Amino acid sequence: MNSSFSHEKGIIGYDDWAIITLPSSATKIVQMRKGGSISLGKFGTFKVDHIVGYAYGQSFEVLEGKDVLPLKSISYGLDDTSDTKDSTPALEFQSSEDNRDLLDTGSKVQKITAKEIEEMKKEGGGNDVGNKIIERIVQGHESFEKKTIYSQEKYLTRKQRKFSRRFTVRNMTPSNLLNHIRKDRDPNKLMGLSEETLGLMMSHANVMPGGNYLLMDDTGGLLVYAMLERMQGQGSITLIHENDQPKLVLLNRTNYSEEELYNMVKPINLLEFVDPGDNRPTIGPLPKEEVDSMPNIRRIKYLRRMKKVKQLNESLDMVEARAFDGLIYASTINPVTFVPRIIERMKGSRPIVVYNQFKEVLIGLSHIFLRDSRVLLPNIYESCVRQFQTIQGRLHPLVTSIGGGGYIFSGIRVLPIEGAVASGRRNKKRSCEEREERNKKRQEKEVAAEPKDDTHL
Amino acid sequence: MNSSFSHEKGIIGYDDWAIITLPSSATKIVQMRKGGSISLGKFGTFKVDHIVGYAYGQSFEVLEGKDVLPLKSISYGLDDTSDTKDSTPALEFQSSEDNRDLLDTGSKVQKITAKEIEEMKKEGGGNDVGNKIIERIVQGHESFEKKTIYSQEKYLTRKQRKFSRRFTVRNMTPSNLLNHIRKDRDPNKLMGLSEETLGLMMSHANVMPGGNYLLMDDTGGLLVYAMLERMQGQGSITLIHENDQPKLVLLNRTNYSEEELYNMVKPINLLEFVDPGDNRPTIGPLPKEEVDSMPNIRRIKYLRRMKKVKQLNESLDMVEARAFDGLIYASTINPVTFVPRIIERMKGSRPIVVYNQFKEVLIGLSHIFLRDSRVLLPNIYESCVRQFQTIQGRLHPLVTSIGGGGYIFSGIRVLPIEGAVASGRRNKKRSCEEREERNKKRQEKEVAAEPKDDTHL
Amino acid sequence: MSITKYKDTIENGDLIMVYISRLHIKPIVVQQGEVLNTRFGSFPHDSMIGLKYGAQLLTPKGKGFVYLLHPTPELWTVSLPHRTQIVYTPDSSYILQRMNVIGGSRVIEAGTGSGSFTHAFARNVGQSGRIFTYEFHEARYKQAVQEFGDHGLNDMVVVTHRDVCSQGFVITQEKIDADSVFLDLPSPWDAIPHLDEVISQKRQVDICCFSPCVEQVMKTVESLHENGWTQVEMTEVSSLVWESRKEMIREVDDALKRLKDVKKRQKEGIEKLKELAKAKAKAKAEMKSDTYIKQPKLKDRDRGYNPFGKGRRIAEGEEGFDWFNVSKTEREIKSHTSYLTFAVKVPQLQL
Amino acid sequence: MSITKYKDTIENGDLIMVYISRLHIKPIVVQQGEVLNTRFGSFPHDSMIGLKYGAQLLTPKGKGFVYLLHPTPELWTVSLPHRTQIVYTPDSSYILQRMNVIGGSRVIEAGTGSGSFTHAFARNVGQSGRIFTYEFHEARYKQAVQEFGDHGLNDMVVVTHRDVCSQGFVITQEKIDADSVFLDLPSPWDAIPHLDEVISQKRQVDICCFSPCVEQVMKTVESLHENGWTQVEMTEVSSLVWESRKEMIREVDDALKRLKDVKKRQKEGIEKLKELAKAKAKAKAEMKSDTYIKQPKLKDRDRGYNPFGKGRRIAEGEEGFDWFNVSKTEREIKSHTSYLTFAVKVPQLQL
Repeated sequence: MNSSFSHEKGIIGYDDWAIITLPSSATKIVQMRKGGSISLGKFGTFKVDHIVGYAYGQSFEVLEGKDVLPLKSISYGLDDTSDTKDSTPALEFQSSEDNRDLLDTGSKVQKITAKEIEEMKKEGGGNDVGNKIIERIVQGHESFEKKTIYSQEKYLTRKQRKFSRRFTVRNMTPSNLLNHIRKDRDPNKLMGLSEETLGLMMSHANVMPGGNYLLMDDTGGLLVYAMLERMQGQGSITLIHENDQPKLVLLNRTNYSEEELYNMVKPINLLEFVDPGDNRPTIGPLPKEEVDSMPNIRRIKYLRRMKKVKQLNESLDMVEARAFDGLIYASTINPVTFVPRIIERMKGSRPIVVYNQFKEVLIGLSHIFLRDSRVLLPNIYESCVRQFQTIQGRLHPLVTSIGGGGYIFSGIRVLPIEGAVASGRRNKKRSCEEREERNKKRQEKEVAAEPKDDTHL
Repeated sequence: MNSSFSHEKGIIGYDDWAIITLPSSATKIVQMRKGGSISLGKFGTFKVDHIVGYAYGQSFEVLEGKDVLPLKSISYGLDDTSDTKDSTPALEFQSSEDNRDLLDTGSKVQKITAKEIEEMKKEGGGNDVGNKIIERIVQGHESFEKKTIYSQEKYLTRKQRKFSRRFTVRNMTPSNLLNHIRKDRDPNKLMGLSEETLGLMMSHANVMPGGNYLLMDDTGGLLVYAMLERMQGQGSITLIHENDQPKLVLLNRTNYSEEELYNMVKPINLLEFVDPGDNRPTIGPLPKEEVDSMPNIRRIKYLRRMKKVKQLNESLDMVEARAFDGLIYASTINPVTFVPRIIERMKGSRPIVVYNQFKEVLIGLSHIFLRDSRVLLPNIYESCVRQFQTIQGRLHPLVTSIGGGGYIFSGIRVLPIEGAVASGRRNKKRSCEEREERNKKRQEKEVAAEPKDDTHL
Repeated sequence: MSITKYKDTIENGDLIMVYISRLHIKPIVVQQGEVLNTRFGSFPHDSMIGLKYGAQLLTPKGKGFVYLLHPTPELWTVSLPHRTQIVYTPDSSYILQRMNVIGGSRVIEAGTGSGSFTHAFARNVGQSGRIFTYEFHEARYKQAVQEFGDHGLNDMVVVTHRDVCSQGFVITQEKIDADSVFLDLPSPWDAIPHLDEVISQKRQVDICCFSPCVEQVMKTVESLHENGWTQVEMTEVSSLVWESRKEMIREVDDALKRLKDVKKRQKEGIEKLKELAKAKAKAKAEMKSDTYIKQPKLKDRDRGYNPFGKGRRIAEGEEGFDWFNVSKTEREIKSHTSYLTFAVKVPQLQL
Repeated sequence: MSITKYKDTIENGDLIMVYISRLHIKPIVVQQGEVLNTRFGSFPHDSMIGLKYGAQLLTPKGKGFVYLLHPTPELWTVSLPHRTQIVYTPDSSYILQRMNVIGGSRVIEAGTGSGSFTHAFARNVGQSGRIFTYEFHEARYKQAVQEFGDHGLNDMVVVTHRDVCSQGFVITQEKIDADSVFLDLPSPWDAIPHLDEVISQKRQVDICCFSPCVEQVMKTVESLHENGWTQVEMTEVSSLVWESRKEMIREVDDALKRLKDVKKRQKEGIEKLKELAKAKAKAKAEMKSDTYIKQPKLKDRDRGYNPFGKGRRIAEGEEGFDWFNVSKTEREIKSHTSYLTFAVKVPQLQL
C-alpha cells in the first residue's frame, strides 16, 4: 500500500494538499508547508505546524499569534456547542413570539457602523474578536428582540459565518476536490460534473484494483484522480488525449508522485490510439555502449525519453490486443462519431460509460447503440442529490443548490456472432419484447384493479 | 352564471358526468342517469338515485340491494376511521417487534383458497362481505402475527383496496379528468401533460374571463375544458385545427351544452387561419323569402350552417384584426416553423405558451425566439409534483410515480419598433447583459465570503 | 384599470410593467410629467401614454430602449423585491389548478404576505368570486390595501388586518362561505380549528397549507385529521427553468487531421520544431479559457482546437461551425420553496 | 472466480449473468452437463465453457440467443428478485463516492439484507480492505454466507448473524477499526451508541444511515448528535433513466397543402364530396390510434395525417420521414428509495 492514496491520509502531515472549510462554508485548497503560515483572509492566519498531527476532519479556532485551538465541530446559531474555552458565553436576549412588530427597513435598524466593526477587527486576531463583534452587532440591532427565536438564530448564524474564525481541515478526496471546484470555482471546469454523477460513473464502469481502463478526461484530471484512488496502484489507465500531452492540472493538487502517476497513467494521443500500428515510436533503443558514452545530461534526457517510449509501446500493445476492461469517456469531442470506434478496443462484457453535461448530446449516441448489437443495455442515466437542512424543528431541503450535474450514457460491450443476428432494429432490440412484457404486467394490474365493463374512455 | 361550470356543481345531480374513485384508487368516468345503476365490477353495483343530492366529494359504501351508505371518508389500514355501522369491528391480533422470524415463502402461508374467497363473494353484495373476506384472509395467514405492526397495516390496506366496497364521487374538474386519463388510461392521450404543467400553462397564459385566446389542442379537448372553466362564459377560444373539424372527444364527458360550446369555442382550420382573406365562407346568406319558402328540414340545415358561417366569419375577423390575447399551443405540428407565424396575429404584451412532451422540441423554438425581438422572456419551464405518503410515523415521498409531464415554452409577444433594433443576436439579448449582472452578484458574494489571497485554483 | 382585465392602449394612471432587462422589470404608475430613469436612459411618462401595450420605447436620444408591458399576476410576482416569502408561479399555478379556483370561487388566504398570490387568486375568481385575505403584520397589511386599490382588485378582494390564529376568520361585512382555503402561516394548526365557522356547508371545501419545514407539515396533517378534513396529501413542486444553448460539435476526424498535421511538421525537422514550440507557447499564453479557440479558415477549418495562429473567441452558435442544440439550467437553482399539504372537507348532507 | 476480478474466458464453476432480455438477467453457476431453459430456447452449459465473456450464444437450433455476461455488483443488483429492500446503484454509488470507500477501507454494514450492496463495498475495498456485515434475519444470513462464498468475497467479507441494535458490533475474530459505517436498519438510533467500540480512534469515520421515512431521519439525526457525530446532513438521491426516442417532425406546410387539396376536391362537386365522405368514414373506422397514419407516396408525401387511402403504422424512426431525437422516462418512475443521513466522527487527538 502506498501512502499517496488519500485513504491513508488519516492524519494531517507536512506537504499534504488539503481542503479548508471556512466559516462562510467556502472552501480553499492549501498545502501544508513546514513552518509556513496559511492565511484565511478576514478569518485570520495560522501556522501549519500547529495543525499537523491532528486527524483530518478536525476543526480549529484561530487564536492570537497564529495559534489554533482544536474544536470538536464548527456549529453556529443559538446552540453553538463547540467546546472552546475562548468563546464568549452564549448571548442572552428576549425574543418575540411572532414578527408582527418587526419592520423591514433594512440597514437602518443597525446602530453599529461598518467603521466600528473594522476597528474592532484590528484589535486582535483571535476568535474572541469575532464573538465580540457579533455581540456588539446584536446589541446594536434595534429590533433584534422583536424577531422570533427562529429569525434570531438565522441572524446569528449569518453573522457567525461572517465574523467567527473557525475552520475545518479536510482530506483531499476526489469528492472534496470536486465540490470545491463545483461550489467555489466554476462547475464548467469539470464539464458540470457533480459528485453523484461521478459516483455513478465509477460504479457503472466497475472501476476496481487491477482493471485496465480507457479514459478520455476533459475535467482536468478529476476522473483520473477518482479512478486512481479506487485502483490503489493496481491496473492501468490509458488516457486518450488530443494534444501533445494530457491536461491534468488537478493532479498537481493531489498527493501522487510523478513515479506513481507514471506507473498507472498511460497517455496516448488520438492518432496513436486510432492507428496504433502506424504510430509506434521510432526512437531508440540505442546500443548500451553508445548510452554509456553519452554526456550525463544527454543520457538522463535519453533515459527519460526511453521511459516514455516504453510506456507508449505498452499502451499501443494493449490497443492492438483489444485488452481494455472499460471505457470512461468525458470529452468535448462528439461521442456520437467516436465512441462506436473506440469500443472495438474493449474486451467482452465490459462497461462503456460516456459522460456529458448535456443530455441532448447523449441522445444521439444512445440512438446509435440501440441499433448496434455490440452494446447491451444502452441507457441514459441522471442522478441528482438534494441536501436538507437538519436543524431540529426546521427540516427542509436546501432552498437553493447548484444546477445540473450531467448525464451518463452506459452500456455493456458484448461480442455478437457475426452474421448471426441482423444488427437489430430499434424495435427488435427494445420496443417489442419489452413493451410486451411491460404492457402485460400493466394489463394484469389493471384487470386486477378495475372493472372494465362500464368505462367510457 | 351558468350551472355548466364545474364550479357550480357542488351537489351530485342527474345527468352529471362525474368521476368515481374505487378502493383500488383507480378512477372511472360515469354519468348520473336517472334510475340507472352504476357497476363498479367486483366492488359492487349501486343505484344513481341513492347518491344524487349529496355533495361532490362524498364517499359511500355499497350495501345490499344496490343501496349505499354515506361515509365520511375512505380510509384503510388499522386506523380505519370511516364511520359506518356496517363495518366489521377492527380486528384484534398479535404483532411482532421485528420480522426476524418471518419467512418470505409467498403464497404458501395463506390457508384460505381463491375458491373459498369466490364463494364468499357470491354470498352478498354489501361491504360487510368485503370485511368478512379480509377477516378470513387475516385469520388464514399463518405468519400474520409474526409481522411487525407496520407490515400488518400494509397487508391489511392492500387487502382492503382489493375487497372493500367503498367509493368516492368526485366532481368532473379538469384536474380530475386529467388525472383519470393520465393514471388510469394512457398519458399519451394528453401528450403526456401533467396537472402541474396544465396549471403552469393556464397561469403563464393568463387565462381569465373576457380574454380572447388562440389555441391548438391535441389533448382531445382537455385544454379547451380547462380554459372554459376559467373563463366562465366570457371571451372566446379560437381553436385552430388541421382537419375538417377539431377533435374534442373529452368535452362529451363534461357538462357543457352544445350551445355553450358554440358561444365560446370557435373552430378554424389551419388554412383559414393562415390565409383568412382567401378562405371566407362563400355560402349564403340567402334572401329571407327564399329561406322562408324552404322545406322544414332544409331550413333547419341551412340555419345551422349559417350559424357556423357566422362563427367562422367572427373568427376570421379576429385573425385579420390581430386581436388575440394569448396563444396556447399543444399540437404535434412542429412549433418551430409555425409559432413564429402565429404570433403575428396577437396583440402586444400577450403571453405565448407552447407545450410539448419533449424538451428537445422546444429547444429549437426557444433558440429562434432568442433571436427574434418580437418575443420577450423566452424560456422553457418544467414543473413536477412529488406526492408524499402522510401516514403518521411513516412520512415519505411515494415510492413510484408517473414519469414525465411535459415542458412549456413561454414568452411575451411585444411590438418592437421596426428598424430601430437589429433583431438582436443571442448574446445581445441574454448572455451579455444578464451574465454580467449575475456574475457581478456572484463576485460580490464571493468577495464577501472568501479571501482571494491564497487560493490555488 | 385593473390587472385582471386586458387593455390595448396605455393611458394616464395605468399600472404598467417596464421591462428593462430580464432580471429587472419595474412596475410604475404612468403619470403625466413624470420621468422613468434607468441605466439605459430616461423615459418621460408622457411618451408612454397612447402607446400600445407591448410597445418598444426608445429614449429620446434613441440610445436605449424598454418594453411597456401589461401587468399580470405572474409579472407582478417576478417584479417584486424579495421582501417576504413569495409564493412563486410554479407553486401558485399548481395550487390554483388543483383546488380548481375558477370564476366564482370564494377563497380564504392567510396571510396576505406580499399580496402577489392574491393577484393570481383575483385573476382566477373574476368579478363573481371573492378573496378574503388576512394579514397580521400591520405594515404589510397597509401596503396590500394600497396595492389592491391601485391594481383594481377592490371588487374581488376583502383585506383584513388580523391574526387569524387567535381571532379566526369571521368578518362582519359578509358571510364568507369559502370553498377554497390557502394558509401560508407559521402555525396553520392554530388557524385550522377556526375554519368551520366560515367554510361552505354545502359543497366540498379544498385547503392548501404552505409550510417550508417537515415538522410543520406533520403538525398540520395531525390538525387536519383532528378537524375532520380528509384526503390529506402532502406534495412538493419542483420546477426548473431551462435555457437553450448551443454546444459546438467537435468531430474526432478534425482532431485527427490536426494531429497528423502536427506529426508531419514534426518530421520536417528540428528547426521547424523549435519555431513550432514558440508559436505554441505564444498561442497558449493568449488563451484565456477553453472557449478561446482558433480562427479557422472556413474552407479547410478545424472544428477543434488548432494550436497555430491567433486565439479568438467563437460566439455561441456562430456560423461556419456545427452546433448541438442543448439546454441548461441556471447555475443556481431553487431547490425548495415549501411543502403543500392539501385536504378536503365534504359536508355530510342528510337527505 | 471472484466477482471482484475480471476474467476473459468462461470456465466450469464460474458465476455468470445470462442476459435474456433487458428486464431478465439470470445469474447461473456454469456446471458441466446442466442446461439453461429460457423462453428463447435451451442452452447447454457445456456450450458456454471456453467462450469469451460477453459472447453471444445461440440455441442449438439457432432460433434464440442470449449473452453471457461477467458478474459485477451492479448487474448482480439488477438481477435480484425484489425479495427485500435493495440499495440500488444510484444510492449505493453516491454513498461509496461520498464516504470515499476505496481500496483498504474498513466498512461496517448492517443489515446485510440481500447482500447486493456488500458486493459493491467488496469491489471497492479490494483485498486490502474489509467489510463487516451483520444480519439478524437467519434465513437471509445463511443465504448471504452462501452467496459471498460462491462469489469469491470471503477474503474481504465477514458476515455475522446478530441483532446489532441489542448486541453491538464487537466480534471475537478481529479488531474492526472501521472508517466507514452503513446502517440500513429500521431503528439506526439503537445501533449508533454501539459504534464507538468498533470505529477507528485515529482517523475520521464516515457514517451513512439509510431510512425511508422522515421520522426515522429525525430520530437518527438526534442520536448522531447525542453520540458525538458532527457534520450531520440528510440527503436524497433522485435518479432517472432516459430512453432515447424519435418523434416525427410534422410541418405546418404539409398540413396546409393537404387542406388545400381537400378544398380543391370539395370544389370539384357534390358527387365527389359524397364519395369523399365515405372514404373518410372508412379511413376513420380503420384508424385505431393517432399513430395509424397514412401511407404516403414518398415522392409527394404528406408528413401529416392524410385522410385518403389506407392507414398504416409508421415505425418510429422510419426512413422517408423527419424525426426529432427526443428522450423520455419510463411510464412509471422510482420517485423515492430512502433518505441518506451522513455524518462524521473525528477523533479528538491530543498532541
